[in-house]
Amino acid sequence: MFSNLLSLVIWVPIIAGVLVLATGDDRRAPLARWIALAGSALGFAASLPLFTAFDTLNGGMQFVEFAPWISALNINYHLGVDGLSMLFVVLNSFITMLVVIAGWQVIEQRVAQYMAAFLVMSGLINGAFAALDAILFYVFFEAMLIPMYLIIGVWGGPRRVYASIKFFLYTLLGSLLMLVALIWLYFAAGKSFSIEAFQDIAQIPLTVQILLFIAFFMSFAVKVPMWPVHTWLPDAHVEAPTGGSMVLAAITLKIGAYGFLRFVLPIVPDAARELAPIVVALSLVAVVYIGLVALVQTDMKKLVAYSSISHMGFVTLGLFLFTGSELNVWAVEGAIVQMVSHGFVSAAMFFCIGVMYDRVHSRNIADYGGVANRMPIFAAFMVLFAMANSGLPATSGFVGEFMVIMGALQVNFWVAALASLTLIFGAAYTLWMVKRTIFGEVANHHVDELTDVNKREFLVLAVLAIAVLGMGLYPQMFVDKMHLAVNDLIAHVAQSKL
Amino acid sequence: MLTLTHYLVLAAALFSISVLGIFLNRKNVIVLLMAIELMLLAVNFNFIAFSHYLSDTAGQIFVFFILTVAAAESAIGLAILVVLFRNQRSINVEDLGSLKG
Amino acid sequence: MNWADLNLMPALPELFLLGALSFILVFDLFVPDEKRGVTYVLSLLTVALCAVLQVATFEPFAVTTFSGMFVDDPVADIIKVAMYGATAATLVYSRQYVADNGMFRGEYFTLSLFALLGMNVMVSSANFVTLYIGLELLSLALYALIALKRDSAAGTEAAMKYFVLGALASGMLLYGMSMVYGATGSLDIHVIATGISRPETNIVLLVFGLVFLVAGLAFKLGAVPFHMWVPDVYQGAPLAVTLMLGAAPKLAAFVFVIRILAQGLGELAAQWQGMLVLIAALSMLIGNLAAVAQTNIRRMLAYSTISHMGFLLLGVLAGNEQGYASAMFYALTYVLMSLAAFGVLLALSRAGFECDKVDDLKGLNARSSWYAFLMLLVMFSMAGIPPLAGFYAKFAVLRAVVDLPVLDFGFFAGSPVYLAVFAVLMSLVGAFYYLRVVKVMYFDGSQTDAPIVVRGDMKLLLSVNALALLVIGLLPERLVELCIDAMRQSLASF
Amino acid sequence: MSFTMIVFYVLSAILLFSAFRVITAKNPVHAALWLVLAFFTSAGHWLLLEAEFLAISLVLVYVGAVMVLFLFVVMMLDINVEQLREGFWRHFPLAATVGLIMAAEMALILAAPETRLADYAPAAPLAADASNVKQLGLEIYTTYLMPFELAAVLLLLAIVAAIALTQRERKDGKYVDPARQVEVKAADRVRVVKMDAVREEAPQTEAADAAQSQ
Amino acid sequence: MDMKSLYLLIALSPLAGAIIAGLFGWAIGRRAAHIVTIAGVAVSAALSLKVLHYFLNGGAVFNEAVYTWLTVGGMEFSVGFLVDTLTATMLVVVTSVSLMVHIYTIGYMAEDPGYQRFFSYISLFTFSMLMLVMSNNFVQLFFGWEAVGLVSYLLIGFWFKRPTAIFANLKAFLVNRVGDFGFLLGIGLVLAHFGGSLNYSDVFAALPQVADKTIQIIPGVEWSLLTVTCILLFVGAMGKSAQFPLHVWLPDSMEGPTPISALIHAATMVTAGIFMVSRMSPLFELSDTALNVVMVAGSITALFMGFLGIVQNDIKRVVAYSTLSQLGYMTVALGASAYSVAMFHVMTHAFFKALLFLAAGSVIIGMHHDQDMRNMGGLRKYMPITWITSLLGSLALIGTPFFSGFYSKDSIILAVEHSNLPASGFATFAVLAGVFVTAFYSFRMYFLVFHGKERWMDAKHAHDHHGDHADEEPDHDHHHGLGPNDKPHESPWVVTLPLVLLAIPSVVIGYFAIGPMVGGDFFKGVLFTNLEAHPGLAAVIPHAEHALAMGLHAFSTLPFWLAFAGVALSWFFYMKAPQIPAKIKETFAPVHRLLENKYYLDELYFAVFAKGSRALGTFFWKICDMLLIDGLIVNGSAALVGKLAQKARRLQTGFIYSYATTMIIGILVLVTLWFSQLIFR
Repeated sequence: MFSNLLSLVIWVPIIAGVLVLATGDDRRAPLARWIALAGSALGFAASLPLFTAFDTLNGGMQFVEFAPWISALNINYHLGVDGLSMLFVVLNSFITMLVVIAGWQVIEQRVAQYMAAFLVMSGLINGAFAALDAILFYVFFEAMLIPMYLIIGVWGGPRRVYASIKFFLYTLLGSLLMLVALIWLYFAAGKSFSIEAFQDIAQIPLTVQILLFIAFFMSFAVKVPMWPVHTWLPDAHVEAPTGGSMVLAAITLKIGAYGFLRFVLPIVPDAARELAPIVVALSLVAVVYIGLVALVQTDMKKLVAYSSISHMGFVTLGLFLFTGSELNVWAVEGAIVQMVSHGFVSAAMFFCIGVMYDRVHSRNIADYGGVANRMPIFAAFMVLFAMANSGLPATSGFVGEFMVIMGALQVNFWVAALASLTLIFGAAYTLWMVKRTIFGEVANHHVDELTDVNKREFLVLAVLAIAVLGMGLYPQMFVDKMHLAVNDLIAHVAQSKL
Repeated sequence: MLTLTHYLVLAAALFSISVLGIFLNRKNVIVLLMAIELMLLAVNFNFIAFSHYLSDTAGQIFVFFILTVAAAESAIGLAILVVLFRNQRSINVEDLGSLKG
Repeated sequence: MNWADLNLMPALPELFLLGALSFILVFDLFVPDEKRGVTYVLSLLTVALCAVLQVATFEPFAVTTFSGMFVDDPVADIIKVAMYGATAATLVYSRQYVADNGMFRGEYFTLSLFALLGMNVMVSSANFVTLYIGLELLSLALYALIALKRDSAAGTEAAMKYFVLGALASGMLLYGMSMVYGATGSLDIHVIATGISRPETNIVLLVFGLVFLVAGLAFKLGAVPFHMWVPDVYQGAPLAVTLMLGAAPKLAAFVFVIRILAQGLGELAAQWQGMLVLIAALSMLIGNLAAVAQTNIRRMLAYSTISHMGFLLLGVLAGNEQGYASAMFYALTYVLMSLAAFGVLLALSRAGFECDKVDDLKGLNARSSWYAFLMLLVMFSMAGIPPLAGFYAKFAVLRAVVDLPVLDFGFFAGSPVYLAVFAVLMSLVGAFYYLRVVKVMYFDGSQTDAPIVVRGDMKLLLSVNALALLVIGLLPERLVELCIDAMRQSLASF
Repeated sequence: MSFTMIVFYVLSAILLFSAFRVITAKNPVHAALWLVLAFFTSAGHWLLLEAEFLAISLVLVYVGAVMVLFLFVVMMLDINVEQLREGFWRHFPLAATVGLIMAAEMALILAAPETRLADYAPAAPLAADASNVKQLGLEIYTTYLMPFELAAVLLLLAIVAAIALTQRERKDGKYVDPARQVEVKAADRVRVVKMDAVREEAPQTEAADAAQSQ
Repeated sequence: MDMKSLYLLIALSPLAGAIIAGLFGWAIGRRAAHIVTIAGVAVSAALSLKVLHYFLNGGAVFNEAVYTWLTVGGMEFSVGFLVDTLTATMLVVVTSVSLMVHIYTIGYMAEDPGYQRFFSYISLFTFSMLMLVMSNNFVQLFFGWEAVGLVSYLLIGFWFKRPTAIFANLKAFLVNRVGDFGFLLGIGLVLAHFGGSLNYSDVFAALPQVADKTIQIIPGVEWSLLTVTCILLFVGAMGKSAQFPLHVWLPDSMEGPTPISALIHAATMVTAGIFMVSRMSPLFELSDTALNVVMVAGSITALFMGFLGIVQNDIKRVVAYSTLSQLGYMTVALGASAYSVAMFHVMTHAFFKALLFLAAGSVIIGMHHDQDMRNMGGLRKYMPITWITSLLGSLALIGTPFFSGFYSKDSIILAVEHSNLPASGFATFAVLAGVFVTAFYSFRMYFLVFHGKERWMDAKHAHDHHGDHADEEPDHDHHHGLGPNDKPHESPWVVTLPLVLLAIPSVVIGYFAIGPMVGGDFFKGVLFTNLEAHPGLAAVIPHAEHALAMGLHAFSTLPFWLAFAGVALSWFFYMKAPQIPAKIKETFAPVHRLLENKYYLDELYFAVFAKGSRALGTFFWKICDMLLIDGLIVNGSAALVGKLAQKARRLQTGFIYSYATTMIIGILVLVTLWFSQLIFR
């Protein structure tokens, strides 16, 4: 019964998106919303069996689908998920549903296009995570730029044009280089675009590996984003509408890190090992430097955006911690957990800011103060998510950081020490923002006129809160799914291709 | 003794002169058209010379067609020139610069 | 030559076209101005029937006739069908425009058909003579068409420039042909091809001619540094003619290149590859860079064409079947994109208003989300973003390039991957101006609320045209295989 | 130096000089005439190369038709010659340099031993009764049938195009459109206008209207 | 009921109360909220007593997992309980003080709009603290550790409208995070090197193998792994237990409501660090260096924080500094390897300090939320119960013989005196001097509040009882103080009852508990002290075995007389000759200013860390990100492309001749490239 599940999670949202688009202009906006909700809910429903029926004792690809696509070039419609990717498909379907709800009343202009863009993007993202053919992956990977570009540009803030174009070009730069790398690998793998075939290439000279690494790295590092190619993210996040920021932070960033897992590490293990110190250094820069930058932000969204970069620094850090030729299992799993957790937390943070923005129409921290006086329920959620963002135990935010730090300590004390600074910085910038916005006396008449969350917002917040706490209290549920895949990955990476 | 080289170099010189005519001439479109005729003449020289030294008629036949085409071409070229003159009251090459950049 | 042996079947579509064209030429004289629509319908019918004939006479191998001067191979068949389609689309898209601009005359249609005939001849020629005459047929028809809006100063200026430079390019081409003739003693491409491999063949002379040939071909494609006419003509010509210019002729030029370089001078690949590397790289560089600075969308599209031709040449310079096939795919998708792009511009133009500034597209999404969407598809396709056809075109070309062995041309030595990297970097620059178009359509407010009135048939065809980019993008297999098979069969039975 | 050589050099000198004058002549009429001279000398060259038919065609087609067309156009258009010559010599050095380099390169390549042009043995002189015209004719009407037909199409195209571009409908012309003539119907020629027999008091209402509008 | 369920019930019943009061407080109302939370804590307290009883009768240690939290690399992390005598002691302390505070809160917070929220928080805190002390592994310990920090954060900032409160809670959280930073690294080192497990029992079992292991943290320098680990763990303790230099958050935490100052910032949470080090005694015993560090940090805290108590005018702050100082004592005890003594002091201190805080709270209620001692005086007439219990608490604090504080404090002094660590000399001085100081400021407070002139009559009402935040906007909700005609009055029974109930153990618990806890083997097998290597504890044990004798003997020891001197001096200064302190203040103005400004540590930290990191952040953001990366590289390359585009565009001049020239040059270039050999022979 699960044979076409992955196709469903990809195409159901996309088709729903097309349907939504077909409702036309804003006169039929309610219809568009309901179709969007139905589509995203169906998509999520279709993704759930991936989680529940996932065989944790099977290290290989599951729910595999295979059909020739462009046989002349040996490109296939090859889908499948393993422990590394399954969680993200589910996560994405989940977040998409929330995004649809989040944009329910907030978006008043071009509702159908907005909803359609998100639905289509959701399908594309699922596709990127599920693709086992490199070109298929690339198609999904790139195609999602289009809806995202529009989301930022059409519904975004005042500097949306700059932000959207910057976002687009930045990401395109990386992915184009990756395309060349994929083609090179195609020939190296005996004219196959199968990612597994890429991974099984027995020998690649080190210089070539390093070039391939750079190509992939450009692509994925931009997406993650890693310092110093991160500057698109604050702009994009700040300008994007709430839903856009949610998806961007919660999901699309993960694709970059996923790319490291799926492509860089297994395909060019030796280059990864050689260059790991650089990646680790960049990751630490992300943690420390970006943490400090986040501290001085005056714009809430920018602050959370920088915090995203900082958190993603943990992910990349975790993925490149080598002892000898072995990756550290703690760090890798921690990185994946961190990705999932950040999906919940950042989505929640952006949603919270969106809730405030919808009422006051400002993202400036200085325009707030004492929100808790008028919005106590909201404040409670906000504090919870802020705590999760600063990595408080029992929230999901802690698990990944903990695992990565534990892993890092097994590799290098100073790396771990610098990474652990996030305990301080993360708390500092997040809670400082909370202090200035949520707490205190009612700052101005805007804040005074605030009304607490409505049912729709409450629903989104509550669901996210459950997710954040659930993952914090019982991460085993998630981590269990990835053990075998991670072990396989580590074993694979340990084999030199020189 | 006359060799192929003589003719080819002559044709090359002719070709160069016509090219020179095209970018030396900044005032008169008609001269451009004439330069083009010269260029085709140079090409024809090549063909005929090769034809002669290869003892093959194909080259001459090509020249025959080139002459035909060149005639048709100059007809259209002059037609355009006439239209151009009607529009601009000038056939100054330097007046043909509104499309640029 | 035995007349009884003269097999006219392969040339049936061309013969029909010629006959129909002559008929329309005369018939039109007796059609009053207000019934000019009849001519339009007849022209469309002619094109459609040509396509039917072309398909009906399809053979999966090369057939030659007219003493080997006319060759009908699968590549020619496919390209011709595509050219019929492009011409038909051009006529449909431009109907309203030409009517609004006083060009709705019989000459417009007959000249278009002349151009089509010329392209057909180019595509099916296996001899320098016919290649040249076909080329001139096309060129002369285009010169005339560009100047057809007689009161347009820009149009005549463009026509004059195109004419002079075209003649210069023809001269170069002919000079090159003369050298090849001198070296091989033949004008027949088959004979030339076999002649080159003979040891006594004069390679120096050949390569000397090759330079001029390549220059002439590059001019036809609009590749740097022989591209200068492209932006001016695209901008100056009446929009309908620009559309015509930007579509089918590129296909013809592509086959022209294949006939001469691949089929005729295939043995010299090592030489022309180097030249094409230079030309392709420059085209991508200059085309994309200059496009960035444009405010006129036609000019921008012109420069984008230049860069696309650079990309297309990458496929050609791969010098193998895969490469040619990828270039062919590129040419086909490019024509689709070009048609749709200019189609949208034509749809937005109305009497007294020509949509040719990028800013004229401002707020299109608010005015008509459908046309904005179609244009969006085109732009992203041109930028090479999946899942649109343009992506596979770029992808296939890159794949062919990466497959090349290490290159060494003196000025460029190294892995072809560098070339691919350069190409993708340039397409990154390209993405910028395509994005800008999407930006003005979607992000900016509308400056006008003039209704967009478009004939139903055009709207339908335009939609099909643009959506085809998406469909090909999603399911490119048929077209890719078609190109590969056709190229294989054509090269094999050559 | 043989006679043919002398002829060759003389003709070449005239050809190149006249070609040079074509592009440098002040007056386009002069240029056209220099071009005629160039064609004539070329015809002479071609005779040396035993291409009689082409030599004659060149004179007939070019000098007879094309150059006349040129002269027509030159004279038809009212061109200010003096203004056309301004600034000519300013660009000359650069242009001449490029042209010279080009000529030099081409000549060097063609004359280089590696080019092996010497391999092309001079053709044996044709028999006196060999007809170049016949030879070409045979080829053109058989092997080159297709280009020949196409050349005809091309000329047709040239006619159509030239007319399409230049023909103008004069406003004061007595031109009659045959299509309209054929189309005409009886109803178009005679219009029956129904008129009322009684005349209304029109001026008064007009006056009233005028008053109202004020 | 089996023990596992029992323990689960102990931990979870406060949580249940917290959840009900927190999530459904709006629905069930105030009364139900406090009933349900108090019931939850009461259950815990009762069961804790049962557990203590169980252990006093030789109960078995319980060490079991409850559920698996995470599995990584084949290693399981579980939530599990380790319940032994140490845990049992803490359970009783935590639940009983918490229960008292819960009851007290009914009165203290009666008028607060956040009533249910408050109850939810303190129940949640109780739960977290219980999880912390019951943990059998480091992860859960860290969970509890952070959870109490969170609740502390929420409670300090309970009155979130007050700028000072939300400043203080942020500060508290961040300073604690600094400690956690070290703590987490310590845990990581344990995981990485101590047999790959974070379960206490596994770690202790692996100790013999790692005792001599070294680690290179600075390349080329070998450090003992144990020392590094212990110091890092202790950094965590420094944060939580407010040891110098991470103590700065504790005084500010007094911004929270008084009940939580008693519960969290005096009795329980701040002792978590002491508890943790005691738990880790097998580790610390193996590293003298670490013990020295512990002892130095403790002694500095003990003495210098005491000094600060002298100059405070805010009643709660005096108690807060006293807490700091007492925490220093405990830490010193840890340094002297007298873990049982430290724990003993934790327990006694919990009672008497909670008492003192609650009493202070009662005074504050009586003074209508005026906390400035200069506005008090003579309160004993109006608030008799508060007065008596405060006196008892103060006596316990200064170590009056037979009071609970005496036993624990004297044990510490004894242990330190006999410690053989290099730091013990300084530590001995510090703790002895501390006795005097403690006595002085405690009774200064006592006299100022309960004796002397009734000063509230002429109190200024634009008062600056918040010393360091005087410039900030006064908060009208809370700092109203007594009106001119008001009189202080005794607090309601829900407030005084806990005072009484806490006063009892404050007086007697030391006498009864010292025997088993310090002298006996109550902690045997739980707290390890290498008596040969670290003889401090050995010196205490003989005394501890005879509580009565110890009390009697005390009158002939230095500490008693030091304490007496302190009390006497304060009586002289504040009862007899109030002009002298003012004179001293004038004479030693710089010293006074130094103390009043808490050694300028806040300013230093603010300037270096807060301002420094913000300056650095601004630099990274504005200069590196915006100027260099975005401006120079990103926008720069875009601008470069734009410039090149203009250049490329200008190539297209529009003139035929230049186009032709370009074409010809193109040809020439190609010809030259391909024929350069021929041309330039």
